[in-house]
Amino acid sequence: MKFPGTNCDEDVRHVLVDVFGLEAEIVWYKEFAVKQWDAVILPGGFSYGDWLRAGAIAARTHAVEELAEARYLGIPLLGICNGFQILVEVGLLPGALLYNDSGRFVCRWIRTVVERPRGPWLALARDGQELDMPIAHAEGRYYIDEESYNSLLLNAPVLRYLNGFNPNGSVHDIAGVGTEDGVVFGLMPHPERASEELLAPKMFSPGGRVIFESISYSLKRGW
Amino acid sequence: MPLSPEEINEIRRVLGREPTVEELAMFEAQWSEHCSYKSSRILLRLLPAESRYVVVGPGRDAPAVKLFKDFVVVFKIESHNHPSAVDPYDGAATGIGGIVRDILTLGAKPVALLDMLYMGEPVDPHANWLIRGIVKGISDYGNRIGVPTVAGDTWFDASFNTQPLVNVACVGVAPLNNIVLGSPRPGDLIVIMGNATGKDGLLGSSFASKPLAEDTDKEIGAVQVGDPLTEKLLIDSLQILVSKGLVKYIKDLGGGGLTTAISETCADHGLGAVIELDKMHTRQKLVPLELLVSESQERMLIVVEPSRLREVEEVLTSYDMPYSVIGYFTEDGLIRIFYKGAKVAEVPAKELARPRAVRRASHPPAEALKGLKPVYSLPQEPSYIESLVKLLSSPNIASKRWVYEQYDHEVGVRSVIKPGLGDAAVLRLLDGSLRGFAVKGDANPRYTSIDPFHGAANSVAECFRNLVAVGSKPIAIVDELNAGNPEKPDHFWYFEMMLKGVAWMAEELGLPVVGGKVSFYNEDYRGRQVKPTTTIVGVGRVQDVSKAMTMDLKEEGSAIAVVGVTYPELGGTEYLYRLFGLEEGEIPRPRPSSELRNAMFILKAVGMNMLNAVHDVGVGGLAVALAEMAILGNMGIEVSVDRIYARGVQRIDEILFSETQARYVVEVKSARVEEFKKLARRLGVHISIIGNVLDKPVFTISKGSKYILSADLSLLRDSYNSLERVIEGGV
Amino acid sequence: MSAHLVEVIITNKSGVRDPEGETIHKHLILKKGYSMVMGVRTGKYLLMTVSASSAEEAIRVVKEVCEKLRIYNPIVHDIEVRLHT
Amino acid sequence: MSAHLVEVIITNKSGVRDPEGETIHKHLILKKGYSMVMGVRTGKYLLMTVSASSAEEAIRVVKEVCEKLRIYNPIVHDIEVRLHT
Ligand SMILES: Nc1ncnc2c1ncn2[C@@H]1O[C@H](COP(=O)(O)OP(=O)(O)O)[C@@H](O)[C@H]1O
Ligand SMILES: [Mg+2]
Repeated sequence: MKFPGTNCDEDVRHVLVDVFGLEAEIVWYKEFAVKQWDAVILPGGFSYGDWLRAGAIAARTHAVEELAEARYLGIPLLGICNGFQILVEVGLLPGALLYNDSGRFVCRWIRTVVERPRGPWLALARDGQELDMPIAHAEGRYYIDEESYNSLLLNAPVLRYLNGFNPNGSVHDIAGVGTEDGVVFGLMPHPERASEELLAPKMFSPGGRVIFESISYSLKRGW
Repeated sequence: MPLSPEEINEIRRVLGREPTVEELAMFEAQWSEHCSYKSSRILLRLLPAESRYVVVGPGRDAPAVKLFKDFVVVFKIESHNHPSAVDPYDGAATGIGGIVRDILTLGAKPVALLDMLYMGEPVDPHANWLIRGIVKGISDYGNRIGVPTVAGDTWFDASFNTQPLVNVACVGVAPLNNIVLGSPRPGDLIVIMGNATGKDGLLGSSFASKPLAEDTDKEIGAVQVGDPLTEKLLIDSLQILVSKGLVKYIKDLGGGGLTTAISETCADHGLGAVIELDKMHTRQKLVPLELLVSESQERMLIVVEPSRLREVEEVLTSYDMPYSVIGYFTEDGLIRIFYKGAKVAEVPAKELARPRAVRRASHPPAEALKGLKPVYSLPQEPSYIESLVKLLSSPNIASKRWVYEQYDHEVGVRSVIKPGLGDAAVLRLLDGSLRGFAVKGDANPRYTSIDPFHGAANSVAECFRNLVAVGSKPIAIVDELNAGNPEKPDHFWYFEMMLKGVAWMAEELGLPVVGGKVSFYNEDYRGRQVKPTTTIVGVGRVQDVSKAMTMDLKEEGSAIAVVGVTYPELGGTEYLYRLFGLEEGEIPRPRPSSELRNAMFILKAVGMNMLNAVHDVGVGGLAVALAEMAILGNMGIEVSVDRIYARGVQRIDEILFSETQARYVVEVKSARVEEFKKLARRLGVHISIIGNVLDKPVFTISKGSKYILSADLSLLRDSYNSLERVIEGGV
Repeated sequence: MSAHLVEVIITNKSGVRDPEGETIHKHLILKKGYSMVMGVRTGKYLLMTVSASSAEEAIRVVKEVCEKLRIYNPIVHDIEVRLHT
Repeated sequence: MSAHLVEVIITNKSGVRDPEGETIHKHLILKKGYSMVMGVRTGKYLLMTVSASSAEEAIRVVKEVCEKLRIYNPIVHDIEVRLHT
């Protein structure tokens, strides 16, 4: 799903189509209709310039409001970076994403670890598997109050920055969170930038692959 | 800059009558230095611009060069020095916006940005504020439009404390058959798309064509706020219009606004135009004069055949892109401007677009002699470790991570070699092949201020070497000449010498200068010029991006070799400045034939897969190059100075810190050393195998049987990573 | 109907950190010796021009806009809506 | 000495564009039908706690801090410094 200012749409399509052989299309938000799709990805970028708050304006569009229906139908939803910010803003995922601790945009490779993988996006990931990916964001500091954390995330799939890799001050080192069934998942790192060996710097490996392999596997098995 | 009395007479002659106020404003905007190149045009003809790869040379908004037989790169450089001095955040941001729109004019897809920043010292509070603002401006704009900022150059010097140089470049790619090379024809429609025109940016070009006013507060009209969201929509909707073949010709509205866009398009194609100003979509009520010269950002002019207008409108509407159809082209070469039915201007396009060139007086100031002064009596050599640590922590050498991590350098999934690890960035085309290109920008303000001719030549050579070091074949460059006041002969001399230096070296290296930009009046309100600076951005061809080279050491036991001869050339070096406070002396000599020979050798060795790492030797000399390779690879080294091939040196610091050109340091796979030597002999290249890579974190240099420098890698790394501390904690 | 200027101020809730404010305070203000400044909080400011029959009505509209369109995020933000004077 | 709360509001000067405000207005507020909102301008908000002998003194200090430390850019921005009530 593409909004004014989305800029990772072509990257995600490249990875889905050219790297993993799936069928995928970029859909302009005005033309989006839930029922046509087996799975929906909200890619990264700066929808509406990140103005007001990252994801805040896109979250109020008709297209995103329709996603509540996708949720109802059990259609897998993935939000990457700005897509994650949108899912959080519209309330499909818990918490909030605040300005980085450093006050600056930051783009670098980091290492994360998966906990309680489950659902279509993490079907093939192992519990405790380490995933390397780059981040690139200014508003990625995940925030959730303790009570919600305990009630919503202790049993849900989460992605955490490995010790020493938290780039933004997120609470509990959270890099990504899902619904308890894992059908909706959102993360700040960019799996599409970490799906080809060629793009991974020497000390890192392309950790985003498992997400696309998982959705491919899940869809083929008729998710 | 207001028109001179001679220019006003010239206008009367052209029109055969008194000009209207609108006509005067049009001439003033178009004949400004920024738009017309009147002071530089004659000299710019010295630059070699031809090669068999050039598809579109200088003259259009951006040049196009064949990267492969079916693919072109479109790239261009731009400065936003004056706006960035008064409003660093928006000034730098709108610089990015402007350069991207140049690339859009050929219908190419922008895939990379570069920023070459020459700024004040981080410890100076005002300079520090400028530094943060400039980098944040580039970050916020570049990131939002989804074009990765993949490379650049950063330099800090007190002469830029109040007037920084903000040079930005953009690279676009397109299949050869897709670029928009058509010509407008009489009857074709003129459509303006993008932001509504407003009072913002009235006469920005004339602002850039004069010195900074002491009271910059009055320059409010020159303050422009970037709107990256609209820019992104421009990029996206133009890609669609181009892919559907709906536009014949594209031009950006930059300096000089509508006037420049119309007059240049008409003049280039022998056409005239009829424009109805009241059709323009505007942000507020504007008088005709304002509509003609406003430089509101994020606007483009497209030329559409009447029969395709409806399809164009559909695309623009679906992208929420405001537009207006404001007129059409005619055959007669006259630009006629109407406002609510009344004619407000009628001007011949050719004469408006091309004012008479001015020959400026030029002579060297006495200060220029400092570049001829040999460095013959230096104090005793300080300790080598102290020198190395001081150099690595010099903001000019230290890692620029604080800068480039603020930029999204990965969006587009093309960035194979990202900032920090290679001498140039390497991007793939993403067309299903492994083909790609390398790109880098370079300057050395100290060299060009001491010796503008040789300094500028060295900028070309350094850019060339950086492209070679990653394993690419350089194919073309663009240049940005940042100079002082052209009306002052001793400022203009620097400009003239820099330009001649670029022309000479480009010719020698066989690199066409396919485009460029000139920025004058880079002086503070007291009339002191900043260090005159020549920035070069070059593009190289990469056949297989998976074989591109980085500079980090990789394998224990492999050999370290220096390629090229070292001369005692300490004049103008970072060493001389950081250790002794001197900025003088003969700067390192440009050595074009060695550059060519050594580059050929490196490219062969890379092609034969002999090397693990390549790094060119630049600012800081050999010792710094070695340290960077060790720090980035997190591996130690053990080398000896005895074996370094050098001529005429008397002191060890001349070996370690000389910035002699045409040199590289390489890591040779241990099993390939003999082949490597043989290749060097065959190509007549001087190489010296000087030591080995270790797997423990120590950095040692010996002479004879003695260590002359031995350090823990962590100490060197700490110095190399000091820039963030200096900028964030410096105030 | 007349035009009213209504201010909206969005700040982080007291439990939610404000690194920007901390940085301005610590790295800029205190470093320059202004120790009488004891703390800095940052926020976002919006000024809306509203056509309404009265000031109260204008404020009511803005409050509604803020709630319904999530101009602020109640999970992390406090909001203040008031007439500009 | 007592603690005073001083507000600083930094907005673009009236001649200078504000794409953020324009976007919020056009793509959020008008799209959701609140056409009585005629315009939105955005700005930055700072709330400083200042220890000073009087409110006037606190305001003077904050004004000085904003000027001297370039908290805003006088070429682009308007600034308003006032007591928080
Ligand atoms: N302003 C900048 N923006 C982006 N990247 C930068 C900038 N300055 C330096 N870099 C990157 O940092 C690395 C080192 O740059 P530099 O010191 O200029 O190398 P060299 O000495 O080989 O020219 C390169 O990858 C370069 O592209
Ligand atoms: Mg280099």
